[in-house]
Amino acid sequence: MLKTKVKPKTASKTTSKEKAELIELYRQMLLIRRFEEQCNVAYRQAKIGGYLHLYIGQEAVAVGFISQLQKQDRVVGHYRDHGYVLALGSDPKAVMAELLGKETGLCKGKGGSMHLYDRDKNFLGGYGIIGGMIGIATGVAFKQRYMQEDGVTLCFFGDGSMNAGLLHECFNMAGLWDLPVIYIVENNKYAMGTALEHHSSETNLAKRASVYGFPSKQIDGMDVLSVRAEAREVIKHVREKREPYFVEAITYRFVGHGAADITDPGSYRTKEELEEWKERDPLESLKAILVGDGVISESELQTMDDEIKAIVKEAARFADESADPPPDALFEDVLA
Amino acid sequence: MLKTKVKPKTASKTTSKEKAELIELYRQMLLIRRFEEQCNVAYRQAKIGGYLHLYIGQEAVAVGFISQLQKQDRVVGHYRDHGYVLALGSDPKAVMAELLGKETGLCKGKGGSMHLYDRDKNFLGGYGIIGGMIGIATGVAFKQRYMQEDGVTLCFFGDGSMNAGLLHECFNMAGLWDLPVIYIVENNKYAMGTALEHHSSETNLAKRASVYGFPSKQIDGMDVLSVRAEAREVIKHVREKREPYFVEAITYRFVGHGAADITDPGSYRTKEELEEWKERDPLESLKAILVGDGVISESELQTMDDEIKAIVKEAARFADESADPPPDALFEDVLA
Amino acid sequence: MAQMNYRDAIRLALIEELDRDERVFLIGEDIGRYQGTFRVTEGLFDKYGPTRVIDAPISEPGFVSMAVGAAMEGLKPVVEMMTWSFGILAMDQIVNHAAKIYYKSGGACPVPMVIRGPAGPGKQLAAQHSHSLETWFAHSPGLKVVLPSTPADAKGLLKTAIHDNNPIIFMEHPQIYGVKGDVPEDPNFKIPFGVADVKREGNHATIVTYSRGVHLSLEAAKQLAEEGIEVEIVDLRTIAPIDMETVFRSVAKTHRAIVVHDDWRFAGFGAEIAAQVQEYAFDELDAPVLRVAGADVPMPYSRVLEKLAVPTEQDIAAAVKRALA
Amino acid sequence: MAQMNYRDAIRLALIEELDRDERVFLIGEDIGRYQGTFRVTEGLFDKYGPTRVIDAPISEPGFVSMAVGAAMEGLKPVVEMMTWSFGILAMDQIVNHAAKIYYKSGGACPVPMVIRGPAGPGKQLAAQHSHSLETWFAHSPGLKVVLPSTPADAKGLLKTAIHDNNPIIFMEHPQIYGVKGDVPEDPNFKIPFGVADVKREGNHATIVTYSRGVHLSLEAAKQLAEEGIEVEIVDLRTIAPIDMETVFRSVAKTHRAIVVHDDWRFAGFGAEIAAQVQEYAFDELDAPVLRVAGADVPMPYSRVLEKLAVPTEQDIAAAVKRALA
Ligand SMILES: Cc1ncc(C[n+]2csc(CCOP(=O)(O)OP(=O)(O)O)c2C)c(N)n1
Ligand SMILES: Cc1ncc(C[n+]2csc(CCOP(=O)(O)OP(=O)(O)O)c2C)c(N)n1
Ligand SMILES: [Mg+2]
Ligand SMILES: [Mg+2]
Repeated sequence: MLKTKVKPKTASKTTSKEKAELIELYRQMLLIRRFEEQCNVAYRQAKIGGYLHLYIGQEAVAVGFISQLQKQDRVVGHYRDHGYVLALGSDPKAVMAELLGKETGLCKGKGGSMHLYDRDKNFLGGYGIIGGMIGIATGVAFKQRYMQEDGVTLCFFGDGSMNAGLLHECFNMAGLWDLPVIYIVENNKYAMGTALEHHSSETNLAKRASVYGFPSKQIDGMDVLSVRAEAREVIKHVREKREPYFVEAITYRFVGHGAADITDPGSYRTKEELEEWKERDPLESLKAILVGDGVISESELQTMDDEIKAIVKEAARFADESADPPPDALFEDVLA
Repeated sequence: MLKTKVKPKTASKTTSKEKAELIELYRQMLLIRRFEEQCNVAYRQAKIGGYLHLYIGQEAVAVGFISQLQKQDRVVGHYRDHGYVLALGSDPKAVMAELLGKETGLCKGKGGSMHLYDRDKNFLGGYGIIGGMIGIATGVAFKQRYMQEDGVTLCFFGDGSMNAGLLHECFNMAGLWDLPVIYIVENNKYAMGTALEHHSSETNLAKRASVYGFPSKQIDGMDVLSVRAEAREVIKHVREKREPYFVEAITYRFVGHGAADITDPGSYRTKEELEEWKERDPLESLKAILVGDGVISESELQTMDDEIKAIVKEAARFADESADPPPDALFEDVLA
Repeated sequence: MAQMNYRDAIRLALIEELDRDERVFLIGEDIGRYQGTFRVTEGLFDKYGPTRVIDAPISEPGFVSMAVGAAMEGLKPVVEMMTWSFGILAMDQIVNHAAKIYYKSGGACPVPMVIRGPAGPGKQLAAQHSHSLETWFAHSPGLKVVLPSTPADAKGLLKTAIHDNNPIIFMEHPQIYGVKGDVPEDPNFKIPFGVADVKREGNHATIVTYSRGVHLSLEAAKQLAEEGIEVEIVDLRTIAPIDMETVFRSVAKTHRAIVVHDDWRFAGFGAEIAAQVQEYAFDELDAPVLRVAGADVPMPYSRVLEKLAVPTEQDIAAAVKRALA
Repeated sequence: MAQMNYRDAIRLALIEELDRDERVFLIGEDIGRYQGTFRVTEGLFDKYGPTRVIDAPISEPGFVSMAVGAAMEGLKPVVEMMTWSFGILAMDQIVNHAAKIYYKSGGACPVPMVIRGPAGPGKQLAAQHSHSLETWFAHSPGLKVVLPSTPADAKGLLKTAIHDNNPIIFMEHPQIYGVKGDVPEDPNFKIPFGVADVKREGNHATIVTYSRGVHLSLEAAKQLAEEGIEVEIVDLRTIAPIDMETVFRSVAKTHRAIVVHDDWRFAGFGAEIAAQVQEYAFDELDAPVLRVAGADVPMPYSRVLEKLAVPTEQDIAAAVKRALA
C-alpha cells in the first residue's frame, strides 16, 4: 500500500490569529464534506445528472493550498472541482444550483459539476478532459509572467493525468519559460479503477516530474497542516523565484470514482484498504489536534457543524427552487 | 556548444571478419552520403518535390545501430529516413524512384521522401508527423512481446520529438508493459531552426527520458565504431531482458534542415559551429582509422567510391526513366 | 436467436472474436478491472486476463497509435474509446496515421483495427463529453465508419469490423446500450458494410438515419401513421462505405427525404446526404431534403437545455409534415 | 494602397497589431529565429524580440492550450500552425477547449485568440501534410473560420480576427502566398466576418468558393467567357459565420450553383452549401448544385497524382457546363 512517509506536523497555536486560521481550515474542510454529502443525496434523487465526482477524503489538499493564496493568484482544476471553488469562497448556493443545472448556477446551468467557473473568486475552470486543465493553467501562468505580475497559478489534477501527453508538453514549456505555475497532483492511487502501478511506469510521481528543470516534491495530502506548511513554502518560492513547481500530494478518496460508481470497493480496491485510509480522515486528524490542544471545544465544533449543515441545506433549497434556464439560453454564449 | 563527452573508441581489427565488417560500415555510410548528394542535385533539378531532409553528417547513427540487427527485428523512423532504408539494404533504385514519385518507387510514388516503407527489409515506415513514429514503433514492439517473439524494434527520431506528448505517453506504456523497443534520439542540436536549449527545458535528453522505469544513456553519434559497440550492448540487453531502452546519440547535420532551407547557416546557427562539427565527419574519422590501421588502402577506397557513385548514378537513371504512376493509382490503396 | 441488449450483443461479438483468433486483443481505459465505464467489457478481464484485456493509462494518442503499430504487424486490436469525445485527442493517430498508412506505403501496410465506444448526447454529460463525431471521420478517406442501431446490427457489424483489414470507426450510442432485440448466436453471423437496412417501409417520405436516429424515427413514424402518413426509414448502418442506392430507390418512391442525426447540423453528415440526393435524384424530389440534427451549440449540462439541443420525435414528425406540405 | 503579396499582407496585419496592443503576441514553431517556414513572420523576431515572437517546441497541443489559458486572462495570442495538418494534433485544445469554454462557463470566459497558418495541397507534401481542414472546424460550434483568397482580404480579415473576442481559425493557402494585389495601408482597414464578396459578376451560374478556389474559378471564368458563359463568383471569405444571403441572391439570378474547394468532397463543406441552397432556394434551381472538390484519397506524393487529386480550372469549367446542360 502506497502511503506517504511524510509525518503530520503539529500546529503552532500561539496567537489568536493562528487559532482562527486553524479553525477556518477545519471549517472549510467541513463545508466541503457536508456539501459533497448533500450532492450525493441530490444525485440519488436524480436532481444532479451526468457525472458527479466527489472530493470526500481529499479535502486537505485544496484547503491547505488555497489558504495560502493572494488575490492576484489563480486556480485551475480538473473535473473533481467542488472542493476548489468552496475553498476559494464561492457561494455554495450558486455551486449547488449549477449542479442542478439551474439558471442561478455559477455557469447558468451550462457547465455542471465538471465545469465550474468563478472568475470573481479566481477559479478559471474545472475541465472534463484529462490533461486539459494543465494547458489552461500553464497559459494563465504565462499571462502572469508576460504581464510581469507577481501572481502564481495553482493547477490541481489527479494521478491519471500524469499519463497525458499534454502534461509533458506543458511541463517542458513551463520549465523552458519559467512560468509561475504550481502543478499539484492529487495522487489518490487510482485513476478511476486503474491503480497507480497499473497506469504509471514510475509510481513516484515527484520523481517522474523531476526532469523539466524545476523543483518537485512529495507531500502528505491527508494532513491539512502539513499541506499548509508545504504550500506556504512552495508558493513563496514560486512567487519570488518565478519558476514552476511540482507537488505530489499523497491522498485518498473515500468514495467511488463517480457517484454512479457501483464497482467500488470490490472490483479494483479492497474494503480493507479503504477502511485503513479512512483512519487518516483529514477532518478527524485536525479535529483531534484542535480539541486536544484546546483551540476549540467539542460543543463549538457541533455548533459549527450545525451552521454548515444549515448553509448546505439552504444551498440545496436555493438550487431546488431556482428556475431552469430559459429555452433561449441554448443559443446564448456560443460566441462572445 | 553541446558536444558529446564520449570518446571515440578504436576498433579491434584482428579477424578478417571484423575487417570486412569495418569496411562494410564505411561502405554503407558512403552509400548514404553519395545518395543524399544525388538527392540534393535532383531536388535542385526539381525532380524531387515536397520536403526533402538529408541525412548527411548523421550516417554513423543509422549504420552503427542497424549493423547489429537480426532478421526478426524491426525499424521505424521519422521523415529524415533515407539513411535507415539504405542501411537496411533497400534497393537504391527503388528508393530514388520513390523520391521522384515514380511507380517503381518503394511506395509506388505515393509516399515520397518522408514516407518510405520497405517491409521486406523490416522498415515499417518513415513518418512526417513529429512523434508519430514513436507510437508506431511502440506498437510494433508490443506485437513482438504479445507474440512472445525475441525481436526488438528500433525507433529513430530527432531531438525535436522529445517535446511531443505522444513520446511521453508511449514511453510510459513501454515502461509499464516492458516492450522490447529501443528509442534512439538523434540529437543534432536543432529542431529545424530551434536550438535544443530553446526547445527543451532539460538539454540532457538521456536524463529527460530516465523517469519511465527503463535505462537510458548518451552515446557519441559521430563515431560509427562507438555507435556500433553501444548498439551491440543495448540490443543484447533489450533482446534478453525484454524491456525498453533509450539512447541519446549526439550528432550533427551538415546540411540545412530541408533541401529548401535558405536560412542555414546564418539565421539560427553559425558557419563556425558547422565547420567545427564537420571536423568530426563520421566518414572521415572511420577512413582515418581504416587507412591508418591498414584495413583498407586509399586506392581501394577510391574504387569503392567509384562503385558507389555508379550505383547512385544507376539509381538516378532508373528513377528518371521510370514511369509516373497511372491515373488509376489515385484511387487504389485507399482501403485494403 | 437470443434476446439481448445492445451492450450484451457487442460483448458477445468480442467474446466470439477473442475465442476465434489469438491476435485479437482489447485495450482501453478501465475496460478490465473496472469492468468498463458502460460495462460493455464486463467480465472479460476475468475471463481472458491482462494480456488480452488491457487497462490502458489515460493516453488516448498513445494507445491508439500503439494499436496502429501492432495492427501493421498483424495483430487485431480492438480499442475502446471510453467515449468518442476522447477520440478527439487521437485524431492525428486515427486520421493521419491509421487511415493513411496503407495509402502512403503504396499498399504495403494494411492497418486492421477497430476503435469502438459510445458517441452521442443524452446523458447530461455536458460540453466536453457529448460528441457525435461521425462527420469528421466520414470526411477522412481511409476509414470505415459504422453506427449500429440495434443489438443484432451491433453484433453483426462488429464481427465484420474485426474481420476487416482496415481501420474501423465503430460508434455505439450511450442511450441505446439497454435496448433489447433478437440477436443471432451463430458465430458466423456477420452484416456486410455498405448495405443499408430499411427498418420500416412507407410511401410518403424517406427518413435517412442511423444509430439513435433510427429509434427516434420509428417513434415519429408511429405518430405519423396515426395521421395517415407512412414514412420509410432507411438505416444506413455504415456511413463509409455508404449505400446511397437504397436511399435513391426509396426517394424515387417517396419523393421526399429527411435526414436525422444527433451530430451538429452545420456541415454535419446530413449535408452529404442532402447534397447527394439533390445531385443524383434531383428530378425525383418534390420538396427539398430537410435535416433534423443537433443544435449548433456546445452541449449544455442543464437537462432542459440538453433536450432542446438534440433531435426529438416531434422534430422529426414536424419535418416530415413540412416536406409533405 | 500598396501592391504586395498575400504573405506580406498577413505580415503587415501582424505588425500593425503587435504595434497597437502589447497584449498581442505570436507563438509557433520556428516563427522566430528561423523566420517562419513560409516566411510569413520574417523579420519579426528581430523587431519584437523573444517575448512577443516566441519559438515554440514541437508541442502543438501544448502551445495551443497555453494560448487558450492566456487568452482567458486577457492576452491576445496569435498562434502559427506551421501547417494546419499539425492542427490535427491540437483538435482537442481547439474544439473541446477554446471553442467551448465561453459556453460552458456560462459566458464568463471569452477566449480571444487566432490560430493561423497554411492549409491545403499543391506542394507535393504528401499524405500527412496536405490537409484542408475547414470542414471539421466549421462543423464545430464556438469557432469562426476564415479563408482569405487575396492579399487585401487576408490583411483585412486578419485584423478583424485579432480584434475579435472568440477563437478564430485562420487558414492561409500555401499556393497563394506569392499572389499580389492592392492592399490598404490604413491600419483601421478591416473586413467584417460573414460578408461574402462577389469577385466576378455573371448571369449564367454561381460559383461558391473561397481561398484558392477563387483563383481557380477566376481562371475557369475566363475560359467560359470565351464560350459566352458568364459565371458569378461568390467568395465566402468566412465560412463560419457564413453569408448565405449573398449566395441565395446570386442563385436567384443564375439558377445554378457550383461549389469549389480543395478539401475532400465526401462530407466536405461543399455539402453544406448544396444542402442549404437546395433547402432554401429549391424553386430557384434549374439544376442540382454540383461540387468540385478534392478527391477522397489521402494526398499522394507523386506530382502527377497530386494534380489529379485537386480541383482544376478544367474541372470547374466542366461542372459549370454540366449545370447548364
Ligand atoms: C482524455 C480523457 N480520457 C479519459 C477520461 C475519462 N476519465 C475521467 S476521470 C478518469 C480517471 C482520472 O483519474 P485521476 O486523474 O487519478 O483523478 P481522480 O479521479 O482520481 O481524482 C478518467 C479515465 C477523461 N475525462 N479524459
Ligand atoms: C507534429 C509536427 N509538428 C511540426 C512538424 C514540422 N517539422 C518537421 S521537422 C521539424 C523539426 C524536427 O526536428 P528534430 O526532431 O530535431 O529532427 P531533425 O530534423 O533535426 O532530424 C518540424 C518542426 C511536424 N512534421 N510535425
Ligand atoms: Mg486518481
Ligand atoms: Mg534535430
